[in-house]
Amino acid sequence: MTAAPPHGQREAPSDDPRVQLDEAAGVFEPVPPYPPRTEREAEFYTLGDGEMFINMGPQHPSTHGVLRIVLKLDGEVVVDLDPVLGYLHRGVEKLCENADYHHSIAYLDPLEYISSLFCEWPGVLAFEKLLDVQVPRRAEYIRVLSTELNRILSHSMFIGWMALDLGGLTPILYGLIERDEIAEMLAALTGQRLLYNYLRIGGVNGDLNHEFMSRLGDWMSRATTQIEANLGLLNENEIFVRRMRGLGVMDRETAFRMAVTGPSLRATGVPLDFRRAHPYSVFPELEFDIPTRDEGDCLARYLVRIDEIKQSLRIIDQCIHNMPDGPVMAKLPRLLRPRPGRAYAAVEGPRGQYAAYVVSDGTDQPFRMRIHDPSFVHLQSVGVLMPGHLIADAMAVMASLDPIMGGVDK
Amino acid sequence: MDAALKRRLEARFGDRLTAPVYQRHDETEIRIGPGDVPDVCRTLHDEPDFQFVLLADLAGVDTGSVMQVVYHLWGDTSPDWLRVVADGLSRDDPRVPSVTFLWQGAEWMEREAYDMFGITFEGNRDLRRIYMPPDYQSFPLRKDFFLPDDAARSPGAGVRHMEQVHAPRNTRTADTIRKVRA
Amino acid sequence: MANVPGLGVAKGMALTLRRFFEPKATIRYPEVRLDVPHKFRGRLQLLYDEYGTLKCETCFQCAQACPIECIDMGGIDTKGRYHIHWGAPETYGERRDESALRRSGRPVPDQAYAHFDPIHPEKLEAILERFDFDPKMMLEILDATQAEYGHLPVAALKLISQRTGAWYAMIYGTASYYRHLRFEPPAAEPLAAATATARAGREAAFLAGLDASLAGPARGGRGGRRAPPASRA
Amino acid sequence: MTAVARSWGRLTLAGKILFTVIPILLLLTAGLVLVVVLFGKPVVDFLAANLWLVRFLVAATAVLLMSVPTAFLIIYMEMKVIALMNLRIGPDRVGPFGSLLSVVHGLKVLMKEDFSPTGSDRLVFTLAPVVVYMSAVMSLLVLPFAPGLFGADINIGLLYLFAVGGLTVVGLLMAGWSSFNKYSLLGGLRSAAQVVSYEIPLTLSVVGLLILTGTMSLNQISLNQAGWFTNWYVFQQPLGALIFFIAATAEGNRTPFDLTEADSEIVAGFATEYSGMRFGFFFFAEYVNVFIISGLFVALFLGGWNAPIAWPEAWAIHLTFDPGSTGMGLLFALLLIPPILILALAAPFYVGRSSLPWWQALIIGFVLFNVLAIVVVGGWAFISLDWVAGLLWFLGKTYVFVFTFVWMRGTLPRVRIDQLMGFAWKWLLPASLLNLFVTALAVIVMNPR
Amino acid sequence: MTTILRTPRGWPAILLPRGVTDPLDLDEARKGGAFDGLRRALLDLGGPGTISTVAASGLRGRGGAGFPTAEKWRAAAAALPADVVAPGFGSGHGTMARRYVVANGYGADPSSHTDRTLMERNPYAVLEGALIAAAAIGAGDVIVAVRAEATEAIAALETAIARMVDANLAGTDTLGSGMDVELSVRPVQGAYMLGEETVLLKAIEGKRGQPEQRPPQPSTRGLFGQPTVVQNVQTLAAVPWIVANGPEAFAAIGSKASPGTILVSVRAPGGTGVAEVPVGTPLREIIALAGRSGIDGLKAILVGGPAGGILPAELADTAYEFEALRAVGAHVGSGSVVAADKRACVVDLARLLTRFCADEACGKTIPCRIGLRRVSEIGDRIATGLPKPTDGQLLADLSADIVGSALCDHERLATLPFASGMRYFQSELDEHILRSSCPAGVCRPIAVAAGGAH
Repeated sequence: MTAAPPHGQREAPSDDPRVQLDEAAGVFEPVPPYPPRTEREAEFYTLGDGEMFINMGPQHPSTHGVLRIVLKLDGEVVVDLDPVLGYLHRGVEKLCENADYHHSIAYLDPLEYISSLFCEWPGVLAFEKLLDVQVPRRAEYIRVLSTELNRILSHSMFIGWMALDLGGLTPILYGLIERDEIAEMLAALTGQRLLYNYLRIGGVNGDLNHEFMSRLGDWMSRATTQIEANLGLLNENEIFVRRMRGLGVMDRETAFRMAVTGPSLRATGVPLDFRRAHPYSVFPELEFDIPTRDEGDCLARYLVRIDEIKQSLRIIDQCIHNMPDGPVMAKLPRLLRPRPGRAYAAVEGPRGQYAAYVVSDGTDQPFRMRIHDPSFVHLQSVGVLMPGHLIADAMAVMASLDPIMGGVDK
Repeated sequence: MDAALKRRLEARFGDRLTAPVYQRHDETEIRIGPGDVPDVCRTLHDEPDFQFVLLADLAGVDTGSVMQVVYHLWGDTSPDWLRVVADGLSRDDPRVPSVTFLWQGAEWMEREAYDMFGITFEGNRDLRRIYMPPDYQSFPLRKDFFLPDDAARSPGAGVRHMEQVHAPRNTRTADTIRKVRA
Repeated sequence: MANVPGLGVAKGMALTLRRFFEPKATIRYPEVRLDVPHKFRGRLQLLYDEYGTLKCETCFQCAQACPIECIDMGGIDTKGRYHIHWGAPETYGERRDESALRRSGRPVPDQAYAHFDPIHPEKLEAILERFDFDPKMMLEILDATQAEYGHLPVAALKLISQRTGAWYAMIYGTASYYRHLRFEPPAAEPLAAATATARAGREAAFLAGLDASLAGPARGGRGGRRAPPASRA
Repeated sequence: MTAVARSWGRLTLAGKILFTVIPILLLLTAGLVLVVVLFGKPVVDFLAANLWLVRFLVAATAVLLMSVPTAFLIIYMEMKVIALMNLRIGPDRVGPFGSLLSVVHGLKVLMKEDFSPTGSDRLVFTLAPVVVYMSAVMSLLVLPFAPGLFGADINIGLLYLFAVGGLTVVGLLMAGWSSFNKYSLLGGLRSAAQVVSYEIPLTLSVVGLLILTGTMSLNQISLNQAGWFTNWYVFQQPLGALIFFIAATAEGNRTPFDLTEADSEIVAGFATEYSGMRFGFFFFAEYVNVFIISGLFVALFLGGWNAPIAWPEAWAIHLTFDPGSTGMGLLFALLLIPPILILALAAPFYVGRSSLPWWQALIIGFVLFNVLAIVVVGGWAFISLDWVAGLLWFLGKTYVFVFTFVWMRGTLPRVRIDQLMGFAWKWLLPASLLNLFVTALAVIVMNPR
Repeated sequence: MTTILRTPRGWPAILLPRGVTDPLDLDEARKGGAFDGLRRALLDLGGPGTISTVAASGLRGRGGAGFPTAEKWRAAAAALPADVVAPGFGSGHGTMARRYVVANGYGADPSSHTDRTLMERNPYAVLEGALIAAAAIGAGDVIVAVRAEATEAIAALETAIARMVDANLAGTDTLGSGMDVELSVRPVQGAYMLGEETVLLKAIEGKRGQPEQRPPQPSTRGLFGQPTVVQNVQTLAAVPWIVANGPEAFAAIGSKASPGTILVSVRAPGGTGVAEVPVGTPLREIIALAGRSGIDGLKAILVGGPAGGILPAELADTAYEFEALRAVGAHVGSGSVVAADKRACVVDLARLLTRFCADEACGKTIPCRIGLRRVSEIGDRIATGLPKPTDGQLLADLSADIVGSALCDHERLATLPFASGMRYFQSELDEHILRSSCPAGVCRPIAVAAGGAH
């Protein structure tokens, strides 16, 4: 990248040594070529002795998408870091405010392409709150069933990524195999492999079909052993465990201060799961445990997710066995015009609390659609966890928080 | 709806609520002035009968006339979501004290609100644009920012497609035309 | 947690060695093709009704609903009128980029109507100027354009869409709905002529038919009525 | 025009070529014969006088030539084996089972643009891959592939190997420094720290063995392990073998110690800025190193070229057939045997399957004859030429270890840099010292002077 | 210019006053009492007063559905324009809030000329009524939608508007009352569906003319999302008379359920023309206006235009009035009454009408789009003598489906011809279907099948 600052008024002075260096060498210095905007930026971009900047991403093998982190290194030890977001920003909120209610569900979908159903769900819940819709119980059960499948999908991908960032090549492919089976299942149910635009206001789009149920039964019969076998590759592996244990420790105060939710919070010993703490859908009727760990390190986050997979399997089993009959869609007018009002809805996703805050002004478009994505919140706790670790561990820490950039840059 | 929470809230900050406590479904909403945000949040966070330890969400809202900052809190003292609405920020220069002293995790959410609405959070140590490029000028989620759809390079820039509901020959079309031509 | 050091590593190695001999999950794509699920929604296809006629009347409602404006169509609509379709398939990529650029508010290289026979836009510009680039006055704009050019060239429609900021699909839907608007130069080709007569004389034909039907078998003029049911789809 | 010109004009292209080439060849042959007849004696005397020179030149060329196919083979192994362990199929398009894919990679690497980044130190940047690759090839020179089949049998072969292997670090450091990229620099420094700190346990782990053998010539060490597999030093130096294996893994920058190009941390380490054939050199050198450390381990601890079991003299088959002795008969045999055997093998098919046309029967006969010939000649060579057997044994053992390295790569995650160093200094070094001490003690106790 | 049928002396002449030489002469019109109603509505009654007056008169829309006029006005007056609901909300940013009055002068039915005749003969009444409506609901815009073919009507309206503005009867500060209304004539053309009110609004907005889902009714969310009163020109033309002469006088005229007069375009073997008749006049008398020859030999009466019903001669005494007609399976519709005698074949007639409706379907609702085509194909089969035995049942089912899923009146009524035909002329239909012969001998192929009669 050349040194010519692309910004009109923020011209860097030509005697700026950085600019001269850039012009001389033509290399990219991660230092922005304009005066700092805040004190924080100023003190970050001034180097102490023996420190250097290294620019990680947006094209880096292990930044989970187009994330860019400017690391301030002392040797290989991360002193401080400054994540730079926005490479994937699509303005989903604005798009939703310009589409009608049904339409905006399709926009919520690609937020976290690994757990699309969890991105749809809070939006749909909020719309239903606005419209006072009563969702049929069968639809609720189908929602729980499909979303728990999606949770397993997401976690199995997480395991793969975790191992990949630690240099293991194989687990990611086992995870991909799991993911592919589940994706095929969900494709049979929802009609799409990745962006299932499946949840509808007042129900789901289409009932369970034979293809899905047969695939599901086939998979459930071997899922547990299969996942166990895949985990045998990592869980007891000394190298893996030694690297993960005691790494990126987050105590529960920090977790609450950083507004962390989901497995990362439960790994600090807080049994906070909105499926129990703030029940929605039919979760009060289902029985499952909330796995927690007290260490709060990367290994704990990893193990909590693994336990969650088992709990999800339990939930799916219950859903299959007491699936009620009845319609899967509530009766709704063709054109939705909720009364002016506000609604907030949150669900417990594979990464944490997915929430949506919708303001309606009586028209057929959401007046304000706020999407709360856990990846976004968790990614900033990297700034607390990374410093003091080596680069390799920085990668591990970020992988253990499992951010999806599609959700971070809304 | 948690009536006890409502009573507690009214008892604790009676006069500081700029509107009656509003409850619907599983949400309890209080409206306060932007000035009261820090100590109200501190009270809600610290005092034993509130204990709203988790900042579930922080959102900016542009109602077209005023700006709002909406905090969603969760605590195990109440089954409800507590929504704290800091109301009545002026659209010209919206300012509200930051809550990063309570929840450091609010930092990026406040940065996002600043990026999208131009709301200034006093006390946020790192209030920069977070999504938009640094040389970006306007605030996209404001209501007077129009989605530059197909009309981006047209004299009718800002006019959305025909589905937009407004009377013909209205004033805004005229001056957008003037703006673009100039 | 293995208490014997190296045991975990050994287990992992054993697992990979076992997997080494297990059947593989790969699908050799071009030779082996998975069949998509019944409910698969990723494929666009047009349906035929039980009479074998295409159910799509190119009413452009789907094109209007498409968020990324990637739907394109051409054919004969219910009114038996020919639709010129809006872009060649190879322009999809260009359209997508253009749309993305527009949404980002950046200026777009103006390649709006390169693929169609060009028009002299000055008159159209004047018309748009007269109507203040107002999408609300679309019908008047279209009338004036047709009066100007004798018909509605696609280039003109695209220019209108570009200037007024109205979606091409919506302008096209409007233009293709009203019977007095035509897309072909009058009597340019037989199809145009036929559609033109169909356009103009329908009400007259109805009246003639009514009179004839009232007049009964004695009088002639059954030609209009005896026309075999033209299947328009 | 003359008759010559006319007849020349009538010739086809092939004819013209033949008519031009054949005379030239004839002239050259005549000239050669003349030279040999005139000056043959002194030349032959010179070569016979210093045969080592010839041997060295031939060996160097051979090693240089075999390094690339070895790299190709191991790259293909890595791709295929890891794929199979990932429940994938891996390369299966180019060549049988995709075996030519690595060759295609090599060609692609050759065809890529070869650039050096702005601000880089051009000279060093260009030299670094050469250094790395040459060090790999040079260490191949002393590997004893088979009895009598090795580049050079220098009596300090082991020392030479470690020394030349150490050169790799210089190359990596040069690459990391000259790329003008922080990731490359980190990679280079990592490799320096890692290789330097693992040299010590590597060397110390072998010292015990040296005490036992009393020589540093790899050839001699292999000879010492002749006989039953119980003579292999792995049974006398188990700890040494283990330490050597681990240290060699780190030395060759293989998983779980491949920190120099840890792609998830520092993008590609020292090779970040490299492309084209320069990167290709790094790539080949890495896999040649894998081959070398495997072969070294085999030569040191697993009896080198020796078969695991020694044939008792009673079972030994002595083929008293010497092809040279048959003289002219050999020529006749070569002329007569193949057609006769082909016809003999083809006949039953032609007779038995009347539907089979005669030429297909002949093809079958030809194939069968070739198989038969290969078996017979190969078996004869295996039995009566010991270097063939030795080569087969050596390569077999070596590739078992190559497979092990690939297997580890497919299974294990990567260790952290501080864990790596701690392991080297806190565990391997004391263990190797212990091993040395115990060995020395044992030797003293066993045969006191 | 269509002929005006003379009506008996006793019948009231509200919409088409007798003995007008030049309908565009403003002074003559004012002598005849025009614009008294406007002045009264503006200066004395005010909005609510006007609405209550109209309500007292029991005036109902002449557009065919017969919806009470005052209800519409009340709803429109009560509904706030979109921007007042929430300042800055919605997508209408910074637009001035306004209501609209749209006078529907688009006579969709080619066989009836009532609307355009009214606008040619009595433009002032239409405009005055529109102004009164605007004053009653506080609208800022009055749009008169005329079909572009009706050039005389357009010319008449434009001259009328010009003269009214000169006389300060419209435009800014009308009659010193401070009311600013913008009168405009909007020529639209190109589709039969424009007769439907939401479609007309779409056309005025410049969109594809397809009906809207209701509710919301146009009176609350109509043109450009603002409250809009869409009235047939006849309805509006009746308003000034009501306001001027009082609701009681109006309520005295015509039937009790729906007082007043209505324009009918009669088409009978005797003659053709437009006449103003009191609502509730028996069909027999209406047909008689066009000459006695229409009555004798009367076989069927087609009431309500292309999407109308076919009534047998026995029902000729039915009162021409919304409920009565709806009871016997017809409707006022475009106000056309066509008398058919023995020479006409009902199946042929019905099939013709259905084909027209099918061709004119806008294509938004699939049952209407496809179903009507099927119905007309069945008609063709029946008429051309190749009917399937199940066609009767299929016809009934299709009609039920189409009506059930109807989005606008067009499709709701388009099946009436066959429905009423099957209802009243079952025997003739059976003749076609079972015996495959046409009693009237219209449908030729059947004649061939029957052995080449005539």
